Amino acid sequence: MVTVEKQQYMADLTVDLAPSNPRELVLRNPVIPASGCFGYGLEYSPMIDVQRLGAFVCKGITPKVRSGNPMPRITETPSGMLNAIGLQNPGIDGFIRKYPPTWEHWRVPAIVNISAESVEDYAMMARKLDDVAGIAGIEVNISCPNIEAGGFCFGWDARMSETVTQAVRKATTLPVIVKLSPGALDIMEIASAVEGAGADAVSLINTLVGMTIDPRTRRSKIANLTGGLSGPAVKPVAVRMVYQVASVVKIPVVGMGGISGVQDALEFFMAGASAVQVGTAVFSTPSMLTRLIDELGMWLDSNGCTSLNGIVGAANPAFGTRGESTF
Amino acid sequence: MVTVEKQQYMADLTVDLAPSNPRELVLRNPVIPASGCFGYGLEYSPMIDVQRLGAFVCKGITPKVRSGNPMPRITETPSGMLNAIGLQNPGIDGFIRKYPPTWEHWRVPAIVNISAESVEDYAMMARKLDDVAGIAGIEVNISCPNIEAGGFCFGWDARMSETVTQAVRKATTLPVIVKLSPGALDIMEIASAVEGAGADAVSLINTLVGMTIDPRTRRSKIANLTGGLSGPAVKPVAVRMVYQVASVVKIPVVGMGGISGVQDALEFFMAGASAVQVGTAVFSTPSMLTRLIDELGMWLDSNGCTSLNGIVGAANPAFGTRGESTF
Amino acid sequence: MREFQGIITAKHPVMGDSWLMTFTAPTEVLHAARAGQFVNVLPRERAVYDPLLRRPFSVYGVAPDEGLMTILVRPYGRGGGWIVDRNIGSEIDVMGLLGNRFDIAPRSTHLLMVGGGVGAAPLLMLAREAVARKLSVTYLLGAANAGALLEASEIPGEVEYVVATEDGSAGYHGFVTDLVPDYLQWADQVFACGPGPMFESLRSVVLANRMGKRPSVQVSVERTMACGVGACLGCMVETKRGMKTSCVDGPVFDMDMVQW
Amino acid sequence: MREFQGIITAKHPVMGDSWLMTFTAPTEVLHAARAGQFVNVLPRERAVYDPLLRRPFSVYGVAPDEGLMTILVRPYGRGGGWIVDRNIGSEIDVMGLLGNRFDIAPRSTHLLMVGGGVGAAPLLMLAREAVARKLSVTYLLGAANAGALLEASEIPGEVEYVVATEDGSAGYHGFVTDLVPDYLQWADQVFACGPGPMFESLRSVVLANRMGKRPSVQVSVERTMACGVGACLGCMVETKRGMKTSCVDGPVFDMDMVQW
Ligand SMILES: Cc1cc2nc3c(=O)[nH]c(=O)nc-3n(C[C@H](O)[C@H](O)[C@H](O)COP(=O)(O)OP(=O)(O)OC[C@H]3O[C@@H](n4cnc5c(N)ncnc54)[C@H](O)[C@@H]3O)c2cc1C
Ligand SMILES: Cc1cc2nc3c(=O)[nH]c(=O)nc-3n(C[C@H](O)[C@H](O)[C@H](O)COP(=O)(O)OP(=O)(O)OC[C@H]3O[C@@H](n4cnc5c(N)ncnc54)[C@H](O)[C@@H]3O)c2cc1C
Ligand SMILES: Cc1cc2nc3c(=O)[nH]c(=O)nc-3n(C[C@H](O)[C@H](O)[C@H](O)COP(=O)(O)O)c2cc1C
Ligand SMILES: Cc1cc2nc3c(=O)[nH]c(=O)nc-3n(C[C@H](O)[C@H](O)[C@H](O)COP(=O)(O)O)c2cc1C
Ligand code: FES
Ligand code: FES
Repeated sequence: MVTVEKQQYMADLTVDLAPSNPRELVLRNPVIPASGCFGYGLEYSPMIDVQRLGAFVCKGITPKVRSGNPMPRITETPSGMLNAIGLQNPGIDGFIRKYPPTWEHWRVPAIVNISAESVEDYAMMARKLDDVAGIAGIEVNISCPNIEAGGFCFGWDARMSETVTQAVRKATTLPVIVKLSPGALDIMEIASAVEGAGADAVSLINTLVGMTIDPRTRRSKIANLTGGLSGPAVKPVAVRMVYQVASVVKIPVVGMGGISGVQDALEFFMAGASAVQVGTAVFSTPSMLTRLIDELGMWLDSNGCTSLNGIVGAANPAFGTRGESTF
Repeated sequence: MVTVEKQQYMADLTVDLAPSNPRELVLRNPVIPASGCFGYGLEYSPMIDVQRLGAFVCKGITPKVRSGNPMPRITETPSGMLNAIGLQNPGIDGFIRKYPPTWEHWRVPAIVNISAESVEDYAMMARKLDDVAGIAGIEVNISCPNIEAGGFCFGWDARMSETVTQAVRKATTLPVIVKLSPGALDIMEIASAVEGAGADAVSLINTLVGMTIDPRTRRSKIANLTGGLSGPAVKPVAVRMVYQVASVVKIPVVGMGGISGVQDALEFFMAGASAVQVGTAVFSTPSMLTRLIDELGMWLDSNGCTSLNGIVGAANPAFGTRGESTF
Repeated sequence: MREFQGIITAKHPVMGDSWLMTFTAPTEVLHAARAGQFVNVLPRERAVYDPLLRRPFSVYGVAPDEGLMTILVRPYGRGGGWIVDRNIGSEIDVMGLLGNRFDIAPRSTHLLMVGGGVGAAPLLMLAREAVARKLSVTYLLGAANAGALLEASEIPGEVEYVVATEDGSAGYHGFVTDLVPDYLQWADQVFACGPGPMFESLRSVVLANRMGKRPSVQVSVERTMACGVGACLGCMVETKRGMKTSCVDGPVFDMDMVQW
Repeated sequence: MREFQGIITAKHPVMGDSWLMTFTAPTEVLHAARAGQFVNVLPRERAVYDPLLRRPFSVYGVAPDEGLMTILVRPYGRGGGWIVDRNIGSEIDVMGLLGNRFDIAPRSTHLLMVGGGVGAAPLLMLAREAVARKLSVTYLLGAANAGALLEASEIPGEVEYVVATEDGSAGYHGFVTDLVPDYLQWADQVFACGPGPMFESLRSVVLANRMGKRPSVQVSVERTMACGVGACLGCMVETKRGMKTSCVDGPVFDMDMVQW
């Protein structure tokens, strides 16, 4: 469904998430559904005009086909949810056959989220994606807490994060966004390492590790025991981390975690994000995605900003003296 | 107000939080208001029968008097709140003059929460508290995120946590509970270090570091910039961490984070906590504290448990083979 | 499939603790609705985030000419409770239609429906569709007691309505699935919706009493859902043909295909 | 000071977008209530956690003989909105009485009250107390327009009620604080409650026009609160005598003591 956009605002919402990459990643607006919450872009097509979005990130892809975790996989928590889907996906080869041929005809850029358990596998996937038509960028998930990798994820260690980023960077000329884990001790250290290793942008936050027990059954409500916490509940943690990361890196920062409306998105922009992703909130209100674009444009118009850039980092002193940390 | 308890249940709710300490810390029930959320035990006395509680933890005390952070100090978030009180308190000497003389006549054990910016200061406070009448134990806050200690808190580093615990242990024979920070990369490592250093018990979780920005003013809603996130929003993170810690330590674990009713408390017990603290929920429903005792007792009765012990760790396989980690 | 804001036009108490909630809905949604499909209702104001996720409710009935849809809501917990507390005139935030449908085979003439509790809802819609096609329908409904049954006035007159109660206060004294063997010869197809334990006993009763694969049994299963459109992969049902989403591939599955 | 579940017995729209909400309350609470004190209302069901914190509302009036308390609620946001949506007959979860009170000095005979918006609430309670003590009261109320003012019928007949509107649609055309200089000679004490900007202009008007420290000015200030009982230290007001809690030491402070 490629429809003609009726734009309700004047402000320039364009953003380039890979300004130093010749292949660049220019988005017409900064609103992106998050990985795992928007399927492959097709599922919500009957409900919203997907082509209006800035971009979309597909469900996490792995080297091999995965059938995911046993059920139950999701449960509700106060203003949030836990998920342990377990990266159910057709594997990189099945994926490449199945989706990019459709996306090639779309106006909206498609970003592929990749997860793996070894540096070689990350690089292998990046290599395979490099010249696939219909793919605009790669988001490297170094933070998925549901994968058993010795219980320790890449994204908790600066060196490991750096190594993965370098390997992916070498394997592809596509724009590379590295998605950070909120479980790291010092998110700024990881972000800087990833920037140094050649990432075009960073995105954050992935889910926090959580658990909830059903007193009746005396067991976790999630078969996998723990799950990833997302939704409005985590927003304060996400805003803080985006603020921190945006204080120390020069590459674009994509903020996410609990965004459910334009006021939330503004918090992330003002903290220093150049674009935002929306995950859990899509489930409740898919129409929010396109409404967010309009409301953001109209907010900028009525606050005297001609472009999104006018508010990026507005609450973050580091944006006066970009590059110096004030945290 | 020392009233006679009318007990609505049969089950034995007694718990000793310092089983290996000759001074022991026996609580008649496992319900404890958390530090910073119950003042000095006096504030809620007009509303609830404070003497019925298992114990209470007072507001964090520091070496010197502190006037706290500038306003605003608190703000609401989805199913949670941020606070940056900044440890406003009369300082250890003023504290000792002011409160323990009253507590001495109370039936409920009083636990003193202490915070400091150096190992020596922690030890100094523990020493001063050692023989003060009216004090039943010390909770060592190694995790307060609002104190400027190079931006890095004791509780994020196993060695630093160990050193503080050892110093406090040497300075007092009082039961010592070390309160862990959820900001640590590996909470199990910290808990083990603290156990090895002689803590009688551990309590967790303290608040997560969060931030929320007011798009209208383009500034943080908290004058201190960041604040501590608490309330139901953080419960899944807290339950997961309590489960992890209870899997690796043999000393009692005191669980907290978002507990707002008996179902929440049961989650923590089943994860492996021997007692629970209630913080943010006290603000909304002070009567919940005493109701929690009754509801817990009645739940145990109607689920065929003669004592609380019957459910501690019920969802945690480590409680079959206590001491072995299954995480 | 779309989001819409309905206006509640009627509330009617049923089955002791539940409510029939009737609200306005877009014409194309009403015309498209088929038995087995469901809608996802937001159980809160938009700016309040607890409880967070939409709740699925089977379509109980539609009146396209009047522009109205009805769902049957049992207030188990926080979401259901919020919904039944809405007043006439209030808005209700709905997403639908979602899911597949019960499938009446072209040659079927005798249909057996087996409902437990709020499982009555999608079967009632199906019974109306069957009656419109002049098929013979027997509708077995089970509940704890007489007060928790659906009033006979809700059931189309052409339907044979047989009830069972656990306390014997109405109809057969026992579980509704005890009645099923009597109808397995008669029925061309069986359709069922109810709580987990009902499915378990239905399955053993059917496996023990039917002849081979006939009659086939379609069941509407319940899973916690997040998206309702196949995007999150949270609501899977394990089938003999692999993992299926209960929101798009389901909620109706062939009983024999499900890995129980 | 206690928690109680009131039952809403009446709802009355006032000031354009606000509501007077009347509910049952324990007798001892009603008898103890004094002007300036407030109650903390839970703006949600107990098992739903958003919005989380109670909202403070000044006591607007009490009828101890009827067992009723009234508060004035302006639905600014999520909490106020939820409260005014409650129906007659619903429960309301209240904690109170909280805070200190306006203090009428023994020798004061002429009282000036200055209210803005919902700041009208505690002053109305105070005006009633003053009238009962046969004191002279002038009550200045400011609002954006005539519709946002409190109806004169709400004000005791003995009170001189003077209004100001920003659009001139009723009374004086301008800010309510513009009227204050005229009364500073007459008044023994001034009592004020309103939004932040009102306090600012009140303060400069008073400092510019009064003679020394007379009349004294008591203000009811607003802070975000968590506990309401002095336990969390979240609601501080900086005064010349140090940090004070606005929930226990306040919400009423001597204007000259506050560090603005
Ligand atoms: C496809 C589909 C169709 C559905 N159709 C209907 C319908 O027509 N009418 C209807 O009322 N509901 C229906 N449901 C269930 C409904 O969506 C809600 O899940 C249910 O009402 C509980 O939501 P709640 O917020 O009230 O309870 P929650 O607050 O989510 O849960 C509260 C408590 O109730 C228990 N509980 C939750 N759901 C059930 C259940 N189904 N049976 C027994 N206990 C439960 C939970 O274990 C929990 O302890 C359907 C579900 C699905 C998946
Ligand atoms: C001692 C005391 C007495 C009070 N007495 C009353 C009373 O009698 N009647 C009454 O209606 N309120 C009174 N308030 C304010 C009330 O407690 C709530 O804070 C207010 O109604 C907003 O709550 P909300 O949940 O509706 O808005 P929220 O959802 O918390 O806020 C929504 C939006 O409204 C804005 N907002 C919040 N509060 C105000 C405000 N006071 N003025 C302007 N904008 C605001 C916020 O910035 C936010 O953008 C009193 C407060 C205090 C501290
Ligand atoms: C059901 C579900 C599945 C997810 N799957 C993935 C995934 O495959 N890869 C990934 O990087 N993040 C995944 N995430 C994390 C989200 O992309 C996002 O980082 C997180 O949910 C925080 O944003 P939110 O609060 O807006 O949901 C998933 C989240 C949810 C809720
Ligand atoms: C207002 C406020 C003040 C707090 N002050 C302290 C403190 O002084 N020392 C401390 O160790 N924890 C403090 N905490 C943390 C709580 O004791 C508790 O660890 C945390 O809030 C999580 O529990 P909850 O979700 O039940 O509130 C404070 C929490 C709040 C909300
Ligand atoms: S509910 Fe998301 S896939 Fe079914
Ligand atoms: S609101 Fe907690 S001290 Fe005032």
